[in-house]
Amino acid sequence: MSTSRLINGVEVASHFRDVNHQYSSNKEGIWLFMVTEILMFGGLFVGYIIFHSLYPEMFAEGASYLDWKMGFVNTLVLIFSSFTMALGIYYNQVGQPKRATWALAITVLCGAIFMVIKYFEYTHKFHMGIFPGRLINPEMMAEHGHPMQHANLGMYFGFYYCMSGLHGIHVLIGMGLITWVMIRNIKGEFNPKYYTPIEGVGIFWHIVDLIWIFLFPLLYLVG
Amino acid sequence: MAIWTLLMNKAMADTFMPAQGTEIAKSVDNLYAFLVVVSFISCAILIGGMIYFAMKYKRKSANDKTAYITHDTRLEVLWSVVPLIIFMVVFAWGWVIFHDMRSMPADALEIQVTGKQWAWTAEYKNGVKSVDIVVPVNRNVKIVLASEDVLHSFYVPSFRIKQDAIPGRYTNLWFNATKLGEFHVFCAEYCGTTHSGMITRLKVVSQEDFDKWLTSESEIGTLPIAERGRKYFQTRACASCHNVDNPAAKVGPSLYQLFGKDESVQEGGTVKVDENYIRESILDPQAKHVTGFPKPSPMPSFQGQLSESELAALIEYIKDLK
Amino acid sequence: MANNQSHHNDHGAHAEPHVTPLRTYLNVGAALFALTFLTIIAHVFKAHYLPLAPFIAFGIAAIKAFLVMAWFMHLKYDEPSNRVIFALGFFGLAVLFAFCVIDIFTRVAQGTVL
Amino acid sequence: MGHSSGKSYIYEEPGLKSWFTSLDHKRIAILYFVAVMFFFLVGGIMALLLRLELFAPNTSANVGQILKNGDAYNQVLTYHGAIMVFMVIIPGIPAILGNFFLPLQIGAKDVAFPRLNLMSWYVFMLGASLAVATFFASKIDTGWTFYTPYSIRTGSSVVMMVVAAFIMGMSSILTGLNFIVTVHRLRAPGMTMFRMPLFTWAIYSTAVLQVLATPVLGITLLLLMMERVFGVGIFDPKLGGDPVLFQHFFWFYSHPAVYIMILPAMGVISELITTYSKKTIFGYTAIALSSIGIAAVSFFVWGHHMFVSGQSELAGVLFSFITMLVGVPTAIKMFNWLATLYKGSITFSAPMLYALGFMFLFAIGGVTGIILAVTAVDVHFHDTYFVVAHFHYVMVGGTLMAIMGGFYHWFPKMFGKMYNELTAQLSWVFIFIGFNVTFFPQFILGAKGMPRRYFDYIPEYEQLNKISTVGSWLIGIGFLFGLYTIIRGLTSGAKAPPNPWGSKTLEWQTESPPTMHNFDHDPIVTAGPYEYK
Repeated sequence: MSTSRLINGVEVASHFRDVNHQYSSNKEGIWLFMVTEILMFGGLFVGYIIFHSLYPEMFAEGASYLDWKMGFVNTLVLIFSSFTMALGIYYNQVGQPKRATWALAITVLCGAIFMVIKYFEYTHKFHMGIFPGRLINPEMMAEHGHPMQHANLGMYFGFYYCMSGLHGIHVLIGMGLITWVMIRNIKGEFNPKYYTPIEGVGIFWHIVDLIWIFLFPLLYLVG
Repeated sequence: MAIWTLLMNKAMADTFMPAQGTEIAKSVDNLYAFLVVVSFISCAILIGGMIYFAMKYKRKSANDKTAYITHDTRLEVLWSVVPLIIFMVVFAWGWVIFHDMRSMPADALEIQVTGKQWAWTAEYKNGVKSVDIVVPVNRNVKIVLASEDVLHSFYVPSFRIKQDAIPGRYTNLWFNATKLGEFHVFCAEYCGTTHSGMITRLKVVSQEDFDKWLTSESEIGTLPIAERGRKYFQTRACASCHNVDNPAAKVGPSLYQLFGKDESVQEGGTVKVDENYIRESILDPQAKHVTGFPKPSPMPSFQGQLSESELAALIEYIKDLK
Repeated sequence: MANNQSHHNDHGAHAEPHVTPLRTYLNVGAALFALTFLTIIAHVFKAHYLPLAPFIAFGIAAIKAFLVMAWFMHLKYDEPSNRVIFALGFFGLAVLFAFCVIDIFTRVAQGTVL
Repeated sequence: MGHSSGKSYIYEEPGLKSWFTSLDHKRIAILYFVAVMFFFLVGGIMALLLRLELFAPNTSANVGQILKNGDAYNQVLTYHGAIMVFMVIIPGIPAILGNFFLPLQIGAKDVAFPRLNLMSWYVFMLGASLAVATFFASKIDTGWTFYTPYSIRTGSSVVMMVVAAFIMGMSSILTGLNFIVTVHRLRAPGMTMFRMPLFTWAIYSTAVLQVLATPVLGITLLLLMMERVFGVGIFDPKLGGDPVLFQHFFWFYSHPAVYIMILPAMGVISELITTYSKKTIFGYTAIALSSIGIAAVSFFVWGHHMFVSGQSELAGVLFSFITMLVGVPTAIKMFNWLATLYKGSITFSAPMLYALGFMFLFAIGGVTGIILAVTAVDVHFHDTYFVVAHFHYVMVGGTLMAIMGGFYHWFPKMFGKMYNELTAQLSWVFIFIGFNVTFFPQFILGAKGMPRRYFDYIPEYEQLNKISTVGSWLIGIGFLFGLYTIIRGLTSGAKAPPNPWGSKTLEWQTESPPTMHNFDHDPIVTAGPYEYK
């Protein structure tokens, strides 16, 4: 049964001995959760690499429809957001919650910019008839001057949409979580002794960044 | 030891295993016999020991003194290493036979076998298509497997061989039948409604009979049209869902004495079973559904898979079912 | 698992959070930006060293990932057990990858590779 | 022990609502218990239906078809498998007994994340409800393995079922995560890793598997869903994909899942054997480490489900080799239990009968597992009734026996009441005999070549199938006795003392049932768990 008491101004659940005990337990839980994220995305990576080596030309054709400049900008945006996320934790650690709030706000904003760029990438492809899997539309592609050259091109875009889509969902979830800790931060719930939720959300956000760091060369560059 | 496994093998093959149709079946059974004996001994030690201890050290009073034994490294090493050695032996033994199973002989007679929900079709080099798989005795036969729809698995229990048929790719297996006779071919990979009915015969005949059979099959074009229809009815596995000699329904309606009747259909009204209705039902099974049968119909469409002359022969055959 | 076992009942000795100086974050951020530019430069000139291109692209990505993990995610200062846990994820992935590859690239239509 | 200051966890807070919002690990365990019991009943009835259908071949004149057609059979088969795997055996021991006793055994007040614990129950119920809902939408017929491309083509509500399995997977991850942190961080003072009871060790190893394997199932199921909705083509040969890759992904989870099912059972057996022979466990360290060993090796063996799937020979041989290595820690456990009986003081109360029954059945399940791991032999046995018999010997003869045994063992602790020994033993007799009558003939059926998932069979298999079906009725009767025992125990069982069996582990050193806070005074541990000196 979980009740809690205050130790050094921090609420500590009764089954933990002290603040640090609670902190380190929570942190381990967060890391274990991150492991599941890595393994889930990993399945997609494994599939991608295998089919890439089975059908290199088809994957090259698919990658040629991707604009690396968009991916490049998005990489910078996401790296910057990771940086501001780290600052969000830092400013809480050193007791400057106002600055932390700003850092978190910028992080959410970067997430939004990332999604907007993704939106343009997606709609551009839809416009050209490039849909995932069997929905891909060769006639529309031909009309736009890009006749499809490999029969199973849909599979490349199956991977493309699944990977970037699942990543996009994580960005959205991350933005929601950051907004949540930002509001709690504005309410003054965090202090240098207690900021575990921000740190947890931060680790999640860095995972999102980490995955993109690999997705970018995988989808855009290694055609 | 060798003699003993041989004896075991014989005893087992007669009681617990299907007939041994190949040399590989015998070597598999040898290994299996060894495994059964070893398993039996280990179970006897474990279960026998358990029962013995349970009886001997049965609680006599609430204050029984028990021995305080925490561990014994020598014993524990013993029962780690001994099983490990046994495991390695059976692994290596299994590998040797497995390797043999997976190494396709170069001189084999090649037969293309295609799985389709829910029948196997064999196709020979000279173009003969057959539901029964007929092979000559004492000759290496290689089966090249393909599937038209979902996973199937080509399984001949008497030959101790099995291989999945995968759509979009060829897989293969080989055997050298040493026994004349008929053997079952099962589908061992779940494939839907009539998975359990996807059974065909594998006939092992003498080389002479095989050649005769192959020639007569290839002369099918000269047969009367309804006779040809009967052949196609078999090769297309229509019989796995439709009865032809009695009016009982299987998966689909019986075709016995069907021609010329009126059938009420779920789409409304009745339909007269004539040439065009049969044609439509073969090419587009979802067009009309006779009352009392599932909708959508589980029957696959044969659009583009039958030539006009094959279709005509089938219809002629169905007409003749009286 | 061995590493985790040494961790019982420590009263948070390792758990005291470490505060990374702002300077470090700036350096790491700058390095990540620089490496991203490097990726692009390498990509533009990849015609000159084509077979190596994927290795370079992923090599740079791996360095970036390391920077993010070590400093942004604080793994450098975290408890060793958490590092082991996170590494387990990548290890599991490597196993999945390795065996799938072993199967798919040793399939042959005829005979056997063994 | 003395009188407790607080009320038992059952009465601490009244009202049904307090149960559904409780963060107490013991109450959440009871929530799981009720849910799992229900699903077990449903899955069990389906099993009886399947066996009834197989009583005679469909051509048989006097016994007609029980199920309407092949489709109906395949659907019942799928739900039987999916329910028993995802909703009964996987959550069975960890979520019920693990939730209740893991914190107690290590002297903790609760699991590390009580809220997450409650959430995992709700997530589980959400997934389970969705899975049950498919039954009323369009019954799925893919088998619990969802093999492509059949699962892509079939016209049933696969997407919904896949989402359900994904959600239940999340629940399993949350439970595992919680237990890992609990074991790492919440042990009482003096409770070193190597003083933990073996049940806790087993649950801990299981938790590692749950966290590491389940995410891959998650992505596999998501991709299958995408395959049906968009036809992304990764597993669909028509679009250039590889159905065998699906099997790799699927079994990467589902083989470790087999150990998610059996490891906790082994943990239960270690507890039962020591308690009811009043003797310290033989080779504590070896058993503890073998749990971790089995968990670790289980990640490298999944391809033994695929020897004839079109996997390459090299992969098959590698997987076969590594599979042999799993046999070693399993053998160690079996022999160590056997050695524990030596010079003990053995009573044959119901839990011990289940433990001995486990050893009997698991020995057979184990050796047949080795037989199946031998490549050449498996070519013949793969996908036959031999496999069906083997995994039922492990899953039912192993896990279910352990669940029942563990449940009777801890019944006094969980509910503060004693069960009726006579009906519990009667239940065991029927289940044990019925089980062997049902499943032993299936080994022979498999050896004779009868493939699994068959709605109908050729006449030569009839005799053995008949015996098997009769056996299933005995099992059914056995479980009815079990149900009666539980209900009788709950309604009119005698009050249980704190430690009726004279067990040494920590959960017995507190009230029956425990108070909300588990222990009146935080325990300090000074010795190992099985000091029967």
